[in-house]
Amino acid sequence: MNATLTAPVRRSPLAHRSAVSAPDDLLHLSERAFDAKIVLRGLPEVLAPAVGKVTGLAMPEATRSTANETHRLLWQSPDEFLLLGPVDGELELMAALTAELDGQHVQIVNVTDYHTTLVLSGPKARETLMTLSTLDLHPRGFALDQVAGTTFGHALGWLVQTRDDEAEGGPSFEILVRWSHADYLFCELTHGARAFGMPEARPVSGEKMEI
Amino acid sequence: MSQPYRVPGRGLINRDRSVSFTFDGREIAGYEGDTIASALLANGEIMVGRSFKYHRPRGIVGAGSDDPAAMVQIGSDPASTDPNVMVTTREIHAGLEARSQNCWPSLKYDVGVLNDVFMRFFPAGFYYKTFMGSDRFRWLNWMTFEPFIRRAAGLGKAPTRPDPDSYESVNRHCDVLVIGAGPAGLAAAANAARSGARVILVEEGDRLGGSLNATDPDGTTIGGKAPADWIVAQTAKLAEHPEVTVLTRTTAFGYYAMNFVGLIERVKDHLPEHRRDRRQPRQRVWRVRAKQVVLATGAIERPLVFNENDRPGIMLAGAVRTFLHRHGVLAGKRVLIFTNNDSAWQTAFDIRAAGGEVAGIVDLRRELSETMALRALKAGIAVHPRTAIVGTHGRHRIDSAFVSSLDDDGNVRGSRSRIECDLIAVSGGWNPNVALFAQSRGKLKWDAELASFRPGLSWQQERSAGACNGTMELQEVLAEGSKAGLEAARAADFTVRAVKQPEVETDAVQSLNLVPVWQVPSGLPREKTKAFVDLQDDVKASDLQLATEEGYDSVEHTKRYTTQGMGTDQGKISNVNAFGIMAEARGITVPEVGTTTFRQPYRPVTIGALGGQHVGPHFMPRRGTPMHAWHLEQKAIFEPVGDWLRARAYPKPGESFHDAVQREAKAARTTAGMLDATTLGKIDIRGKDARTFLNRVYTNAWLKLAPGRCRYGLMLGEDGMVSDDGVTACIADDHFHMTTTTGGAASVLQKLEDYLQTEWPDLDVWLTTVTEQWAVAAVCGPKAEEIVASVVDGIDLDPEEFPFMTWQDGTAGGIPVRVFRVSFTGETSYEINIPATYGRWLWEELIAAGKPHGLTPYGTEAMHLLRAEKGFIIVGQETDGTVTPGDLRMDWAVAKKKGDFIGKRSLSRSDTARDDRKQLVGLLTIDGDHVPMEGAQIIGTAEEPAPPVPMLGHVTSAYFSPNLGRSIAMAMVRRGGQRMGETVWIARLGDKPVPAKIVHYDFLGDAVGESA
Amino acid sequence: MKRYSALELIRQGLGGHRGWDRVWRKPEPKPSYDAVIIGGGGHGLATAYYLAKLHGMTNIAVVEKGWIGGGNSGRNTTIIRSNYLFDESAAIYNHALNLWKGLGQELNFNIMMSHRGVLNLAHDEGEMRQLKRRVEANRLNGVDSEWLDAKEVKNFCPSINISGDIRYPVLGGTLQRSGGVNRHDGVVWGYARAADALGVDILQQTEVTGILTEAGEVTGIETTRGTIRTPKVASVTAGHTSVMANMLDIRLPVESHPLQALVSEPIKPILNCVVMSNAVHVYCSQSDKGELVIGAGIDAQLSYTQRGNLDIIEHQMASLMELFPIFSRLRMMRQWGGIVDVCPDASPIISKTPVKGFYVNGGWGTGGWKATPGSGHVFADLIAKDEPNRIAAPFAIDRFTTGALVAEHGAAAVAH
Amino acid sequence: MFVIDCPNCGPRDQSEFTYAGEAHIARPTETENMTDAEWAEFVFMRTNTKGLFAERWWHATGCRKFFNMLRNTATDEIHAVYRIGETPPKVTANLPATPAGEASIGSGNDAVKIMTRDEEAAS
Ligand SMILES: Cc1cc2nc3c(=O)[nH]c(=O)nc-3n(C[C@H](O)[C@H](O)[C@H](O)COP(=O)(O)OP(=O)(O)OC[C@H]3O[C@@H](n4cnc5c(N)ncnc54)[C@H](O)[C@@H]3O)c2cc1C
Ligand SMILES: NC(=O)c1ccc[n+]([C@@H]2O[C@H](COP(=O)([O-])OP(=O)(O)OC[C@H]3O[C@@H](n4cnc5c(N)ncnc54)[C@H](O)[C@@H]3O)[C@@H](O)[C@H]2O)c1
Ligand SMILES: Cc1cc2nc3c(=O)[nH]c(=O)nc-3n(C[C@H](O)[C@H](O)[C@H](O)COP(=O)(O)O)c2cc1C
Ligand SMILES: [Zn+2]
Repeated sequence: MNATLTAPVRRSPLAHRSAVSAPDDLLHLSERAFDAKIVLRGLPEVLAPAVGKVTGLAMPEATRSTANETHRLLWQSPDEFLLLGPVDGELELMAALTAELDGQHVQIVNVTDYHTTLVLSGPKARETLMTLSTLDLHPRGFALDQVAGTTFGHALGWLVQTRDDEAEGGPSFEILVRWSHADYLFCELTHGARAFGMPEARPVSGEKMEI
Repeated sequence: MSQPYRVPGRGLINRDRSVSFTFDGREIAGYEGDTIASALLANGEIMVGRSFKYHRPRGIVGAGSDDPAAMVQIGSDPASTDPNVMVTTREIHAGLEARSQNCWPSLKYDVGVLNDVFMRFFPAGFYYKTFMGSDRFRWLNWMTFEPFIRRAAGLGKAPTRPDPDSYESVNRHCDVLVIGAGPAGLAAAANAARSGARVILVEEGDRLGGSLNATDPDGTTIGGKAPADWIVAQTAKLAEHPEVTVLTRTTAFGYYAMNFVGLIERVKDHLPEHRRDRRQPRQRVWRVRAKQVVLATGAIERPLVFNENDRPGIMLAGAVRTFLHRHGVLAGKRVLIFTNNDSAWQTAFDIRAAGGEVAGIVDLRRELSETMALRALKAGIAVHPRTAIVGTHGRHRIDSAFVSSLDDDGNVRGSRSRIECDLIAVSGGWNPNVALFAQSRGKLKWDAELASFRPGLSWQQERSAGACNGTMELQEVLAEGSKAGLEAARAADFTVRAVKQPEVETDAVQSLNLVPVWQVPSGLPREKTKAFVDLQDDVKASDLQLATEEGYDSVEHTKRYTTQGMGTDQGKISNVNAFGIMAEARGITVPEVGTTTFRQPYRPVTIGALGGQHVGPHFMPRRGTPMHAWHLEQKAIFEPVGDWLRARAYPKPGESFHDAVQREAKAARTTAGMLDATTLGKIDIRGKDARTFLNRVYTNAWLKLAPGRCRYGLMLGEDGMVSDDGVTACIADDHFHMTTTTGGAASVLQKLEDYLQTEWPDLDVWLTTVTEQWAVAAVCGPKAEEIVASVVDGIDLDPEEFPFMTWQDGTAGGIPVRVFRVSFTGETSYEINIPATYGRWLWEELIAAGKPHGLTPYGTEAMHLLRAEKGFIIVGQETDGTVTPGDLRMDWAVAKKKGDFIGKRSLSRSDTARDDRKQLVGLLTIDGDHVPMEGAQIIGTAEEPAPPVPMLGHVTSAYFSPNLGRSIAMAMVRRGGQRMGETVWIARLGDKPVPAKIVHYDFLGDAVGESA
Repeated sequence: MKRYSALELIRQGLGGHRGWDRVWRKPEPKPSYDAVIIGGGGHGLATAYYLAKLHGMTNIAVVEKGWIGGGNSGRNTTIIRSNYLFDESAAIYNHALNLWKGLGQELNFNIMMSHRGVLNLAHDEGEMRQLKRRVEANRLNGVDSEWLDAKEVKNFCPSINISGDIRYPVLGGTLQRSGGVNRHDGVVWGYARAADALGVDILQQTEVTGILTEAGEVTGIETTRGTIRTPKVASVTAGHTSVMANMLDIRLPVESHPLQALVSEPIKPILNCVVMSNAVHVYCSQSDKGELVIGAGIDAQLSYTQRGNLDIIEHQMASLMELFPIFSRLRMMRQWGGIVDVCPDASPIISKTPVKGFYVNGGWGTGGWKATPGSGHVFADLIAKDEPNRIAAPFAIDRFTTGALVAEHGAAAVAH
Repeated sequence: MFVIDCPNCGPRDQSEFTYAGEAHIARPTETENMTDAEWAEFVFMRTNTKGLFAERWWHATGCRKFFNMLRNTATDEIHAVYRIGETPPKVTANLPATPAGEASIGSGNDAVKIMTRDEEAAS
């Protein structure tokens, strides 16, 4: 290895932001970076044995996710799934899955750095999301482990509910959002939640565009 | 502060809290719960503004959003002033400043009133008949007159500074949306709520209850409760259900397709400045997707159209009642009633009960109900049956009315007598408020008894209940509301059982017995009659008649010719009258005339609120790469590329943009340069048919590309025109990494998915976008190898070992990287792809490693320059959707022998195959210091002839090349490929065309670096 | 036809406005005409007017399924300009612009042609390049057009926000001073009145339900008011262009989309010109009555419902806020939709068809209002002579076969 | 805004979808042997139906699958969604009685704002 280099620094899209909360635990918003994220394309029956073996997870039904302590598998389409795994674990995961699925009609793509994860939790999480999303986000319309790829304002993302409404602290949602939309979405969420006392974050700007 | 028109003991205002505000600078006293209108009326002020066209005095006519013309300007701050605010809906608070508008110098003395004087010369549509200039006086045309007309038109004044307030929109789904919280809506909501359904109840007013708030509290009980108590009880019941949302001060403004309803909530305007919660938006748009809708929007009273009916002091009879019961204001000291139906009699009775004076009831009907007449007699009210008001008097407020009796044919008979009064309460009947029903595309039907339109056939999942459905008796209104609530809940898949309805006891007049009279006779010739239909836009009955006579007789033509119903109120109280008058003028029935189209919004909606939170910094994501913050720190100049922001150049302190670009471009060829190339689209392609697939989507051949190698490809649309380009690398036999242009990333992926899923589903190929998985630093130049070597391990970077158009995997600091030996500059170049989260680290390592070698970061402008020196195209710059590979003289990139590919067949169409098309060439201006303007046109002569000038083509790119020490340009030129060495001229505004020589566009030639 | 003038207004005013002539007759359909124009929009009526006036064809009818001007002619934001890129387009749009200039006087009907100037804004390098290319092409084509930098834009139109820290700052723009707006209804009525005076029958509430042919030649039309014989049928039906062509099994490269517009409440003059922007999708002007007239985008899907959706309007308003934050507190008063017929190359079709005697004028999409007089003028010529003139020829349907498209996306991309 | 029932994801707001044009226009295979006019048919010509219309949509933010949809373009009523490659199901739609006319209800255009006498009699 080149001796002159400094140790590699992994910087998340929202490294310049810190977690924010609204008073009275109404809402918490933070980034969880560096989860391993792997796209699996292929028919569920083809993927299932490998996924089971490597992660212990069953294939999710349409618009749902399955999860255990270490992994979560999101349905994205009939032949597309997004596997979330331990932080910094993507290379092992890639290797294990590739080995298991060798020669099959599948695609395994490391997208760990493509997305980051925004975690939005608390009793006002649903209402906050409703400022940006057209999904039916009432508990009757969107429940634990449910998954949807949708728009949040002008950002795209995958939404999954990871903690039940009844749990302490209220429901928790995760949004997988691409790098370049992360700051926008973070700020939009704080903006949408300002009525609950959320400190507002303003999108990074200041690019000089005139000559 | 005496408030001489306030009635003791009445009204739902808070008498413990006085509130004062100013109107035209004068202090006006009112109470919490007053609107500007009710407070003005309490103080005896009824005139608030001037009409649109004739600048005639306008007063308060309605008591809610139906009022046609009583509008003011709020505030004087240039940023937050609000024009055209209806005094009848704006609640007062301390610090409120209202001003009359559309008048100068003052409300009472307005010079615009001259228009009024000449009114007879300004009938409907007069402007179409003049101001077009004549043969002799051409200048007497519209351009001369328009500025005057414009200044006279318009109502209030727009702010001149940006809005300090914020807005937001939110989304909601519900099972039952109930619009309107009068008795019908409350009953509907309560019943739907019991089912457990998600219910939203919206009410435009500041409190629930609708018309119940405008009823004499002593005259009616519901289930034994006074109306106010019943409302409280209903509200409490609703509050028991957690799934019920009640919104007041919220108007349903638009009923769109698939039960999507837009609501606008006025969150803070009614509060004084210090009580406005900064965290709340000024207004909020609720975007509601409802499974079922209950429309309970009530009925809107319509006035009578009679001579001189537009003076301040002429008010809807229902509005008089509303002001009395809701606000404790009796708007006149001596009130004359004028009607063609029973409902207005209630106003007379209520005024008497409140101790006011009634000057009489002038009723157009001959047959009057005996019970009513008896009640009037008891109350000591003079009744004038079969009588009409034929004129009024009073400048800024009426002081008397002239009445005449009518003969059997309805014509004025006998002489006019004068009745003194300071208020005329009129009623011409009630129009079910069908606006939202019609917006939802339901079909109306004509109701002869109401002489109005009511809901007929529904189209969407909605139902109407109460007065908006033409049902006027309170008991029935409640029953209908309850039923609608139950049905809606059931239709949304909830079960709920009916419960017993409360009994209504009332002495209120509930009968109508309406005899329609569309225009009240005045006994005067038409041209002498000033009978207004639309009080805002000054449309008179005679205008409608004239329009009809002239041939503008379809309802839509009449509307447009006269501007009937085209004001801010959209004809809420006036349209049905207008249709009636049109029907009479045409000798047909009202339903045969039809209606104009009810369009969104039901009531004007703040533009800022529609934009919601997606404005200013939230307008669009500012997409940046992992190195973006670094570029910002360097104070780079940026450019928007789609929704990305890319660094365009990095000027040093004191350095001009141009110099920076020259320096950067020079460094890239003499030492080393580095570009943030992250934004290129990247697609991971996998499957055994991946090659076949690439072979069909690109113009060139892909079957033989070996793993480890890269190839440039052009992509066409089926129309044969170049749509995207990029380099694709073969990772393994069944695995490719495609790059696309920055702007094309999303559309290319869609297109590829489209072909795979719909045209070639038999192909075994998967696609996944990896654009943002990778950060890309492209290092090029003579020192590139050395620099990259000090950062990247595991790859022999020697160009001999790692040749052009190949790729290899390595590591940097132990992190896996993939390095592509591709080049967009012609220099030896390494595009290092690293997982995005390490992008910034890698970039900084490269900067540090490159420092001793003169590594210079360069932006997109230098990139453009460098690639132009080498003659590489940019899709979107050299191309514009009309350019084929042949036009680019890139036939080398089109495989002649392989099978079909997207767009192939189009290339052989007769026009596309012509040999005199415009083709891409290089241009060298004879004067090498002159850099032509990009976009400049190319002509074939040294002098510019008079237009139209034949154009040979245009300059697509032009730069001063620091490496060649002269200007270079690329251009599309007709038959360019066959004109090498010829001279053409680049046309210039106001100057002699500049000569230039046509050359091949690889300016550096093979002498420099690498080429594809 | 009684001429309109200020004097006549005064005379009539004194006489109680009893003596005005009907603007147009309400004739019964004749059994046959020398030619029938389908579609009583601006283009159809202009076609009829020029056929009668310049080609002596007065035994003709305009057949309109609803009320004249009820289609896109009654729904558009009335932006007039001719600063198109290609020679073919510049020729026809500039031809139209020249006709607009004297049209009010020619028709003796005030169409309120207001040459207030049209600004097209640029927000990035690509747009600057494109717009400058257009300015230059315009100049050489004799179309008035000039480039303004951001400050000059602000000077010309003080209400625009040219601040550098908005998402897409204004970098400059083009100005066509002779461009502007006019009164859409006035144009329709003016043409109708003038055509009627020349003998043209305007048949409203008459829908064409079929086109009759014999041996590949047009012989007449079926309408909801009976059969009419005629050797020449010209469809000028905008949103319904395909529907007409489909009657003769002719498929066209056209899709019909909803396009919306809206007006604000009227206010005193605040915007002195027409402003159009591509990157921040906005086009806006202020009418003589005082409303801001604002165009929105098209809905992606095809539809004949003459309505659009709210999200388009919301996005439109957010965009408007970027360029005109001072309009935020104004209110939208009315929104509506039209059905625009969009061609793949954003240029119109003015053409003969495989069926002899059947002519098509359509595909004007989001921007045909500005062409109304020019389009009618050259289309009349085509119908009368059965051959397109120099201006019309490039817009024949066969360009989709040969590939000779007139791709005006750059110049037409903002719906207008 | 429509609610579109994605065959994979269920009902979602239209904002998640991209319109992808007329359905069932198969890309020709033997393009070499086609005339320019035949090729133009495929590339450019569209039926642009007023009435029942088969069209394609792409669930851009969701499953990224293309699918077909039957919609009455005279009223915007959605009648069916079905997968690529399937033939359109049979449905009954409220279609205009004349080619350029309006559906009896739901078009929102001029002709259909008020109930006809027949409709009144029937209801
Ligand atoms: C919201 C909006 C904004 C626009 N803004 C601009 C702008 O700013 N500038 C600009 O240049 N252009 C603009 N346009 C485009 C412009 O309006 C049109 O291109 C132009 O008006 C078309 O005119 P027309 O006469 O061809 O069509 P139309 O006015 O639509 O006339 C066609 C007529 O044909 C009738 N018809 C249809 N079928 C039949 C039948 N079977 N039988 C009888 N009659 C039939 C219709 O009822 C209609 O009246 C805009 C369009 C819209 C919708
Ligand atoms: N005597 C008569 O002839 C006559 C005439 C009309 C009404 N009425 C009486 O009126 C009552 C009818 O009750 P109802 O409940 O049907 O009507 P209502 O007038 O009591 O209530 C309608 C409510 O809907 C609200 N509303 C209207 N449009 C709205 C919108 N777009 N968004 C939000 N809110 C909106 C109004 O503000 C109002 O509060 C009965 O008591 C009836 O006796 C009598
Ligand atoms: C340039 C222009 C200006 C308009 N101004 C107004 C206006 O001031 N008031 C109004 O109510 N409608 C106005 N409209 C809209 C029309 O009322 C109407 O909505 C439009 O012609 C479409 O017809 P429809 O809504 O009847 O379908 C205007 C329309 C146009 C094209
Ligand atoms: Zn889906």
